[in-house]
Formats: sequence, structure tokens, C-alpha cells
Amino acid sequence: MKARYRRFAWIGLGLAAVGIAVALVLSAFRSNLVFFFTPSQVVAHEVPQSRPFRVGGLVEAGSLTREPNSLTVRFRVTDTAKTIPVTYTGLLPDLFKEGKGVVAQGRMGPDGAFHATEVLAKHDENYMPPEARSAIEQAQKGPETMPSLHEARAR
Amino acid sequence: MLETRSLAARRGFATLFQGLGFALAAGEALVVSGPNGCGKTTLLRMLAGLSAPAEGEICWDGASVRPFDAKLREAVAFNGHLPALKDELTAFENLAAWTTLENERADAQAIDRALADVALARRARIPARALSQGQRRRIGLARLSLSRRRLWILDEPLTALDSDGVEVLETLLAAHLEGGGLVVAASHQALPVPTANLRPLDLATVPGGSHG
Amino acid sequence: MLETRSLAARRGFATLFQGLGFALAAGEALVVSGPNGCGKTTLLRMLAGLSAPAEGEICWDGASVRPFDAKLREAVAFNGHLPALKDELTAFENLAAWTTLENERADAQAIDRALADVALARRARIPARALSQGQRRRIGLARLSLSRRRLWILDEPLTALDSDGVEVLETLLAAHLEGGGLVVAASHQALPVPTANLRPLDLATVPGGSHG
Amino acid sequence: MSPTAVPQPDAASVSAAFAWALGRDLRIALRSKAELGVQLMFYVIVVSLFPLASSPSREVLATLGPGVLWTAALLASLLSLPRLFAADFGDGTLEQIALSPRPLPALVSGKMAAHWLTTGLPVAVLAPLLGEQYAMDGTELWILAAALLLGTPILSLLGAIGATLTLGARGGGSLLALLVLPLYAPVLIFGAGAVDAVRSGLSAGPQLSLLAAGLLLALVGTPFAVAAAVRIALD
Amino acid sequence: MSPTAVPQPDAASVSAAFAWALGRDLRIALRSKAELGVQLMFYVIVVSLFPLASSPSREVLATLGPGVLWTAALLASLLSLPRLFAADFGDGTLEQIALSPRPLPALVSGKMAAHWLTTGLPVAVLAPLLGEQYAMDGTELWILAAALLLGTPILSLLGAIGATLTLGARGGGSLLALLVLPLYAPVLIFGAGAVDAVRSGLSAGPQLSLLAAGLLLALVGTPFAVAAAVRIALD
Amino acid sequence: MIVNWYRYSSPISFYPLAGRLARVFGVLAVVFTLAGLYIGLIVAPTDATQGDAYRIIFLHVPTAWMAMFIYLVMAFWSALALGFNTRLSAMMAQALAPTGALMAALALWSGAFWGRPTWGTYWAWDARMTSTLILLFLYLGIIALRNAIDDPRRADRACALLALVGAVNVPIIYFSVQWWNTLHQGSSISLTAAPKMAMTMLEGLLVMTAGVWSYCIAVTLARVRAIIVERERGAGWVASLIAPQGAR
Ligand code: HEM
Ligand SMILES: Nc1ncnc2c1ncn2[C@@H]1O[C@H](COP(=O)(O)OP(=O)(O)OP(=O)(O)O)[C@@H](O)[C@H]1O
Ligand SMILES: Nc1ncnc2c1ncn2[C@@H]1O[C@H](COP(=O)(O)OP(=O)(O)OP(=O)(O)O)[C@@H](O)[C@H]1O
Ligand SMILES: [Mg+2]
Ligand SMILES: [Mg+2]
Repeated sequence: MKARYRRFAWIGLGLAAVGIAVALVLSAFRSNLVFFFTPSQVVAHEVPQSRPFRVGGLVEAGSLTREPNSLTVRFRVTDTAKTIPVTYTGLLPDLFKEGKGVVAQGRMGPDGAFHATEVLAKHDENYMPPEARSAIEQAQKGPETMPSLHEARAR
Repeated sequence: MLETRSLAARRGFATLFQGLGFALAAGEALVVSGPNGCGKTTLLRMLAGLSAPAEGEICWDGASVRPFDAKLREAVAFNGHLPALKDELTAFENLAAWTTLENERADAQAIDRALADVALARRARIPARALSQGQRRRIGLARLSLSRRRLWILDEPLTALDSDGVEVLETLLAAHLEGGGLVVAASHQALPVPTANLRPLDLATVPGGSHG
Repeated sequence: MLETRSLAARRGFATLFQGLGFALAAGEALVVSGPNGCGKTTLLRMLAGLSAPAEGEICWDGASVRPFDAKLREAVAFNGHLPALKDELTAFENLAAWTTLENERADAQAIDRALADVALARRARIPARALSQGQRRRIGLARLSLSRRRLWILDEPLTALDSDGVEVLETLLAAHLEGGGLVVAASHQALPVPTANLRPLDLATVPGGSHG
Repeated sequence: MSPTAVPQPDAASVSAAFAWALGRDLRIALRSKAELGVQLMFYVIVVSLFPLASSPSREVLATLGPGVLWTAALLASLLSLPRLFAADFGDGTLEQIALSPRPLPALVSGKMAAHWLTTGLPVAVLAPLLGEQYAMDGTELWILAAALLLGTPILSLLGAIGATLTLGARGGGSLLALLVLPLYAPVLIFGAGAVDAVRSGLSAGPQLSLLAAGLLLALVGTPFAVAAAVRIALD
Repeated sequence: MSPTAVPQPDAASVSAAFAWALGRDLRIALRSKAELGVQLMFYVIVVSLFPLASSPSREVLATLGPGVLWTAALLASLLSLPRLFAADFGDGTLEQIALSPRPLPALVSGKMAAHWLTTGLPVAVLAPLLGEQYAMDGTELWILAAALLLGTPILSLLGAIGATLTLGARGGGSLLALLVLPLYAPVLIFGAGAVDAVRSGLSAGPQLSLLAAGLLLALVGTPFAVAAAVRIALD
Repeated sequence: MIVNWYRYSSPISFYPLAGRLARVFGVLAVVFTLAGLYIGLIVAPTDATQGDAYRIIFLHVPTAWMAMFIYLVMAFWSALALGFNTRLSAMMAQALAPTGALMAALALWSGAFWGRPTWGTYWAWDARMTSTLILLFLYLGIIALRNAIDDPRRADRACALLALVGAVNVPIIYFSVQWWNTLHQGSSISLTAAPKMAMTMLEGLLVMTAGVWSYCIAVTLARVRAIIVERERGAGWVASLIAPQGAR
């Protein structure tokens, strides 16, 4: 009899542990486990000052400028609340588009701009032919897209 | 108490034995013999509940048991080829750890006495690493002397024992059998068991074997 | 051939034996006996050149030898407690590796014959891990049968052998002694050596010992 | 010596079995006096190797810190895993343990606890001291210690599964590493991530709660997995 | 079977002894089919662990590359060291080897060569492939391979000394690591330094010649040291 | 029905059935794959954002799905093997591991080559990639463990246990995109929502998935047959099976 109670106690303990574990996991996922920081966090100085980090957001429409005769580009990354300037020297990936997602790796420079060493394009999960896209964009009157450097060279 | 029905053992593609059936009652000692590699050790490990038979079943106290059965684990004391000694610990500590593990109530005096009985009193406090082959086996005897298990399974218990050691084993076996215990032992030499209690089993005569 | 003078062995603070002197001629077998822990293994390891005596000296072919002496290494075949088998290799491969190491000229047929002589023909090609205790010891016998070493040092050669195995050992020992070889063996049981060649040595009677 | 079946005092008691295994393994570990020191020295050396191998710019060091301290902890755990069960398996003790009437999950838990106390705990205590080398500050060191305290037991627990599964298998050490490292990877990611988070001015909360959750789940599950693996190994 | 003392054919032949030990150990290693694969997997995993733990900025990765690849090579060597002699010691083979008429330094050299062939060489071949991950370019990869080819044999040789000295000692694995890692440190420094040098636009010549010198010295010295250590261990 | 299944749970009666099924699925695999490639490479339009680079999807997604799914199937057979000690389920698990490893490797490889043009990097340590890599390592670990244990029965049970322990990883991979805000895109296809993908693309993807699926089944069954022959070669029926060819 006593042994049986003890057994129940252990089983109860195990179940309780599993329950707590599940609760902990859920709470962890409700807070942010980040792969990148948002511009708002950058503006609020919630980012490391002394070491490289990642910034993610949308490329602000119409913000992309190129320095002549070099691969250096400037653009602004926004999370719709806040916006930060980014400079980058190098080839941009194919999917880099104004108005589309981007993840940039680098650090804050003294000029207040984010100096990227690497720019990754983050795209959404929609796949459709160009005609469909333009139809949708027409409908939404979405922002006009600028060709990426890569595509520009391909022409 | 201990019964087997059409037990078979297979290793690789070889059948070591099959159709092995016997019943062992309280106070009896099954002494398994047979040529090298005929499956004595394999049989003993099955009976101890360490490995599953390829076929057939093993019954303990009337109930069929599977490997690591709780009832069997309460009843069996297994002394195999391996000494189960920790080289870092002394003979005393090794024996104390064993008895606690087996849940025997044995205090320090009892342990010292058991070690003295196997002539290890003067070596009880040096690391087991330093003991001679026979002295290591003697710790196993001391363990049996403290054990209240009903079924002793002994694989070649005479290995490395001198004549004094054999005498100690004889006393232990006699007392155990007299008290209604069971013994299953494998050996190439005659075991010091009273003939009245002896049930010899020659594995070479069991069908299915293909030895060598 | 093999001679010792006032040999002594110490372990910890215990003197196992001292003042041990004997001379063993070609064709003779020294069979060392004595209670567990009296120093048989210790003595055999000294004679094989594996460890240095605390006192005294060992002479081989008239010359005093130290541990790992080159002359001794050419002459001695040592079968200790440990089987020196690689579990990953088969019995055949183990034996082949040994004979090459010992510089014996033995081809595959000879090795297969030696294994067949110890009734391992059908187990020659499975990993040594899968062999039974006695089968492992038999590989040691097969090795001796291929060896042309003059001095055999055997620690408890009967361990785990069945009666067939003992017969094999008997034949081997007889042939070796007849050919002028020397044997030093430790055993708790009578060894199958022709009485004419037997030189018994009871370590319990050697002074200085304090056993148990 | 009478073989009658006396009712055994507390054969089924989980805590007694746990204490037995824990006590025995700790005693053996402490018997080799140098043992604990050696563990710690290993950790110190590995942690100091990295700055040696890569060019030790201070800034790079700071980035590396958590990763190195964690990887070294992981390797220290990994290196000592083979001993955890292999010795007992080789000398027959594991047979006796598995055949004893005491509950096997509790016995192996005791062994795992002893492993953690001799490898994980010392590392968790030492790491903050070494962290200074890597330009880590107060909070970071505390979080490092907390993460290690939560994470190293998981390493011991998961490692034990690998250690028992490879018993009697060929290719010992590296096979074990191959089995265990993938299981270790999440611990490493969250463990090092916790320190990275505070360094970046974020809260280490999510990482620490994930580690805690992992620890709880491992505590519940591994004893049974390891017990099953032990029985498989003996078959 | 006649026990007359036949003059032995090539008892003193160093190369025969070397070949015997090499062949035997290789055969055992290859017997576990997965063995070599496991070694390589271990290396790949350890190399991939570091980016997991530290924040994986590409820039930092590039700095880390040589250090990580070398440290992992060193750990792969270290992890397989215990097997090098301990197994032979445990099962009595080492006794037989030491008692054989063949020259012991040659026999242990064969074992060390087998160790290198199964751990060092595969790593040296694989490292350049993994180097790509760490943003290393053509020349750097060649220098990396060259440095590893020169350096890993030193690891096997020096490691063997540690492995024999710790035979039968308590605290096995970690004691070995403690003994051996300080000996490994210079190899690591020059090895990783060679790649760093070309990366900085300098010549890797000095580092490589130091490694070569170290290798030659180790080749001359260690066989005797290891042979002596084996005899001590058996006494 | 149940009786039927029970009958096929023994290697002897499963062996011929597996042979027939393997042939059928082999043919299906070829047909579906060719059709899928035709749809994917020729019929399907280019993508608005990714251009033609997106066509890697027709290899990447089916293999990534299979890598995870095979692990679950393997864990299922492993559980059966441990629970009921059935030989055939252990053999199934054994046969699945190499195919699973291949699928994981293909998913990683195709993902990496897709990532280069689209994201701008072969590899980033984000959650999904890392956990897929871990999945590959788990497969390799199981294969290695099997090779390292001599006794096949013991290997069966040890590998089964490892497979079950490692199964924790699969949900982590699957949900990683939802839990972590990572680089990898979210799902385009789910059972609960409309596909976020043009119809032709989706068709190509599904046909390719059917092809990869059939390939995995065919290869696994063929491997099971080989395993049965190898393991049971002591038994009479296998001996009579291989004797006519004069093997061994
Ligand atoms: C090495 C890098 C990559 C790995 C390890 C990886 C892994 C995976 C895995 C495991 C899945 C299946 C998950 C699920 O069904 O939810 C998946 C799905 C997918 N992946 Fe990747 N992936 C990689 C790179 C990429 C890249 C570069 C792209 C495209 C730019 C991509 C696009 C997709 C798509 C479209 C799916 C299907 C999602 C769905 O609808 O369920 N992957 N990937
Ligand atoms: N994989 C295998 N293939 C073929 N035979 C095997 C395999 N594994 C084990 N065996 C055989 O199974 C037998 C095991 O026998 P066991 O150890 O029970 O013998 P034993 O009667 O105790 O012998 P001994 O008297 O030598 O101790 C041996 O004959 C061994 O060769
Ligand atoms: N450090 C030590 N302190 C005290 N005694 C020791 C120490 N090391 C070894 N001994 C003793 O030395 C002896 C070694 O004996 P050895 O192994 O040669 O015995 P043996 O005659 O071969 O015995 P057996 O018949 O049991 O094989 C043992 O009695 C052992 O207890
Ligand atoms: Mg036996
Ligand atoms: Mg002895």
C-alpha cells in the first residue's frame, strides 16, 4: 500500500515537472528570442554598442541610393515605427528589393548609420508568376520596385 | 521453484542448445557441464534474467519471468566471469557497496567477519587493484556468505581458488542448500556439492547443439 | 638454463617471498603452487622479464638478465591472466598477429591447423569478442603450439579449459619438454606434466612469506 | 545466511537507490585525489587555448567569450562521459546493478548526479572566474553561471544516454561524441545565447527558461531511457 | 614446435616491426566499418559547434577559422588517444608486445603511425573543405592543409607519450588531457599562426619550418620515450 | 484485415510482398519524378520575386519534408520494435535511416544553393537550418551506432532507443520558423490555410513530392529485402532462396 502511494507521488512529481517545463517553453516563446534586432530597438539603444549585430526590417521605399563608381549603397531600414540608415559595400542579393525584408549584419558607426558587412534578403512565403504579382500590385497600388544591382547588371 | 520449458539459445547463426527443460526444487544444485563454448555461460545469464532466450520460457516460483523481472531480481545472486570489483575501492568497501546494493542488512563487523572467513582480513583495507586473482574471487565468496538470496548462479566458481578457497565454497554451498536455497553453477571440475542435492546437467547431451 | 638466486618480491609493505633460489634445466617444468596471494603471479612476471625483483637475480643461459632483456625476449613465451586478444579481430587474425609478432614462420595453413587442433576450426572466423571463456584460452594454447620459444611461462593454464582442452595442453607440454624446452607454470590443480620432468615449488614453504 | 525470503527493508525505495549510486561514484571519483583538479585544469586549459590559436584582439575575445566557455564545458562533459558507464560495464558492476532489486532508473540517476557533481558543477563555478579573461562584466558573469548551472546537468543527463548506448560498441569515444553532440547542440545554443542576450542589453529570460524546461524534461525522461539502454547493453 | 633456438630471420628488423604494428592497428580501426567516418563526423561537428555558440557574424567567423579548425584537430587527436595504448594495456597485448624480440621503439612507432593515419590525416584532408565555411580562400586553404599535415603527426607522437604515461593511472581521460595539452599548445600556435600569416599577407614560411623542425625532433625522440614509458607501465 | 497485417509482420511472408511493392513504387517514382520535373522546369512560370532560382523548390521542399517525415516513421517502427520486440519493425527502421540521411543531406544542400542567390549567403545559423543539420547528424549517428554493434538484435534495440530520443528534434524543426523570427521563410503550404503559391507551381511541387515519396518507399523496401536476406541467411527459406544463384 505504502509503496503504491510512493509510486503515485513520483508520477505526480514527474507530471508536475513536465507541466512546468511546458509552461516555461511557452513563456520563452512569447518573449523575443531574436535572430535580429528591429530599428526601434536600435533607436532605443537596446543593441550592443561595441560588437556586431543584426538588424532586420523592410527596406524603405525610395531610400536606396548608390555612390557612383563604387559598390557602396545606402538605404534605410524600417519596422514602420522607426527607421535607421544603413550603408553597405558589396553585391546585393537578388531578392533585395525596396519594400521587401532584409537582414543586415554589421555595427553602428560613429556617424549614426549602421555599417553592414553582409546583407541578407528575407523574403515572404508567396510564390507567383510576375503577371499575377503585377496584377496584385496594380490592385494595391504598391510601391514601385527598383531593380537590384544584380538585375541591373544582368540587363 | 526454477523451471524452464523448451529453452533455446542462438548466437549468430549457431544454435547452442534447444528444447532444454528442467525443474529445480528448493535445496537442489544444478551443475552444468559441457565442452567449451557449448553455452553454459549463455544459459546461466538467461536464468539470471540478463538476457532473453531465443525460444521457450523460464519460470520462477511458478510464474513465467522475462529478463530483469522484479521477482527474479529479488531472489538471484549472480557471480559471473567478471569480478564486479572497483579497483579504486578496498575489498571492504567493495563488499559493503555490494551488500547495500543487494539490500542485505550487514554492518561493518559482519563485513569484516565475512572477509576474515575468506582469509582476507589482512588485505581488507588495500585497493582491490592490488589483490591477486584468487583474492579477488574470494571477495565474491564473502559476498555470497552475506547474501540471503534464494537462487545462486555461479559461473565457474572454482576459478583461481586454492584448496582453502574451495573448502570455503563447499561450506557456503552446503549451508545454502540446507536452508532451502537453489544453486545453478557451471564448472569444468567437480563442484563440492553434497551428492544428495546434486542435479548434473551435461549440455553436450542436449539436442540441437553444434559445438566447437 | 633458468636460474634464480635469493630472489625476493615485495608488494606494499608485505614481503611475498625472499631468498628464493632454484635452477631449471632443459626439459624440466617448474610448477609453482601455493595459497592465493602468495606471489605466484608475481614470481612468473619476474621470470618473464616483466618486472624487476626486489632482491636477487635471475640468470638465463648463465647470464644475469634484467627486465626486458633482449636474450630473454627471444626465448620466452608468456601466457598470463590476460588473454591478449583483440575483440575486434577473429581468432585466426589474432593468432596470425601473435605469430608474426613472435617472429615465428607460420603460414595460413599452419594457423588454421593450430586452431583446428584446439577445436576452434568452426569459430576461427568470428570476432574474438563472441568466443566463450574457454575458447579464448584455447587460442592461447594454439599460440603455444606454433611457438618455438624455449621457455614457456604459464599462469594458471587450466583456467576455463574443459577436459579436451586439458588433453591438448598435456600433449603440448609433453612435446615441448621432450624437445628440451623449459616450463614455469603456476596452478592450483595438478598440471598434466610427466612426473619425470616435474619440479614442484610450493611457495608457501619459501621463507619470508606472510600470506592472507 | 539463511535463504528464507525475509521482507527486505526498502528495496523499492527510490531515494535509497539514488543515494547508493551517488555515494559510491563520488567515493570512487574522490579516491583518485587528483581527479577533480584534473577536470578543472582541463577546463582552464581549453578555455585558454582559444585566445592562443586565434589572434587575440580584445574585441574578438569579447564576442567569443560565451561560446568558448560553453564549448569547453561541453567538451569537459563529453570527455568524462566514457568513464560514466564503461568502467562499470567492463568490470561487471553494471550487471550487478541491473540485477539488484533496487529501481534501475534511480540507480542510474545517482550515477548521473555524481557525474554532474564532479564535472558540471566545478565548471559552472569556475567559469565566471575565467569569464573575466574574456572581458565579461558582472551581470554577464552571473548569467553565465546561471546558464551553466541549468545547462550542465542536461549535458550529464543526455550524455549518459549516449554513454550507455555505446557500451560494448566499437569505436568508443568518437562514436559517443557523434551520438551526443547533436543532442548537446540546443543546450549550447541557448546557453551561449543567454550570455549574448544580456551582453546585447536584452533579457536572458527566454533562454534561461528554455534551459530550465529542458532540464526538467531531461530529469523526467533520461533515467528511464538510460535504464532501458543499460538493459539493452547487457543482453 | 621444436623448441630449439632457430636463428630468427629478421628479429632486429625495424621496418618489419613497424609494419606489423601499423598493419594490426589499422586493421582493428577499419574493422569497425564506421570508425573512420565517425572520426570525420566528429571533426565536422566540432567545427560546426563554434559558430553555433558564438554569434555567427561572418567577419568574426573569418578571424576564428584557423583557430577553430586547429583546435578541433587537436581535440580529435586527443579524444582518440586513450584508445591508442589503453586497450592494449587492458587486454594484455601490451605485455606481449613488450616481451617480443622485435624492437619496441619500432613497434610503438607503428602504433603511432596508425593513430595518425586514422585521426590526423583524415582531418588534414577534410579541413580545407571545411575552411570554405569560414571564408578562407585558396592560398589560406593550402597553407592550412600543409600546416595540418606537418602538425598532426606531432600531435600523435606527443600524445602517445601522454597516453603511455597515464596507463593504469587513475583519472584516465582527463589526466591525459592535462598532460598532453600543454605539449600540444606550441603546435597549435604555429599551426594556426601559419594561416594567420598568409591572411595578413605575410609568408607562412617561418611557422611551417618550425612545424617541420618540431616534427623531425618528435620523430627522432618519441619512439624511445614511448618505449620507455611502456616498460615502466608494465612493471 | 488485421489477420492479414499480422501475417506480413514476419520476414518470411513480407519478403515477397516487399519485392512486388518495391517494383511498383520504383516505377511510380520514375513516372512522378519525370512528370514533376517537366511541370517544375518547363510548365511552371518564373516567380515574380525570385526569377528562375525558385525552381530549386521542386527538390528542396520534397526532400525537406521527407527528411522529417522519414524520421517520424523511423521513430514509429523503433517504438514498435522496442515495445513488441518484432524483428521486422527493427529492420524497417534500419532500412529507413540511410534514405532519411540522404533526404536531410539533399534538403541542406539544395537549401544552401538556394540561399546563395536569394538570401545572399549559403549558410546562416538560423534555427531551421541548424535543426535540419542536427537531424542529419542524428541519422548519421544512428547509422554509425548500428555499424558499431556486432549483435544485430542488440543493435536493433539500441538504435531504436536513440531514434526515439532524437525524435524530440522533429517538432523543433517544424515549428522553428514560427517560434523564432528567422531568415527562413514561413510555410507556403499548410493544411489549414490556402496555399500561398500559384497553382502550377503547387502542382509541380506535389507531383515531385509524390515522386520523392515513392522513391523513398521503393528504396526502403529494397533495402529491407537485403537486410532480411542478410540477417536470416541461417534460416532454411533464405538458403533455398539464394541457393539457385549459387551464391556463397
Ligand atoms: C540550408 C538551408 C536550408 C535548410 C536547412 C532548409 C530546411 C527546410 C526544411 C526542414 C523545410 C521543411 C519545413 C516545413 O515543412 O515546414 C523547408 C521548407 C521550405 N524551404 Fe527551406 N531550408 C533551407 C533554405 C531554404 C531557402 C534558401 C529557401 C528559399 C529561398 C527555402 C525555401 C523553403 C520553402 C519554400 C519551404 C516550404 C515551406 C512550406 O511550405 O512548408 N529554404 N526548408
Ligand atoms: N556471433 C556468433 N557467431 C557464432 N557463434 C557465436 C557467436 N557469438 C557467440 N557464439 C558462440 O556461442 C558460444 C557461447 O558460449 P558460452 O560462452 O555460453 O560457452 P560456455 O559453455 O560458457 O563455454 P566455456 O566453457 O568456454 O566458458 C560460443 O561457442 C561462441 O563461439
Ligand atoms: N600495495 C600492496 N600492499 C599489500 N599487499 C599487496 C600490495 N600489492 C599487492 N599485494 C599483495 O601481493 C600479492 C600478489 O600476489 P600474486 O598476484 O602474485 O598472487 P598469486 O600467488 O598469483 O595468487 P593467486 O593464486 O590468487 O593468483 C597479493 O597477496 C596481494 O594482496
Ligand atoms: Mg563460460
Ligand atoms: Mg595469480
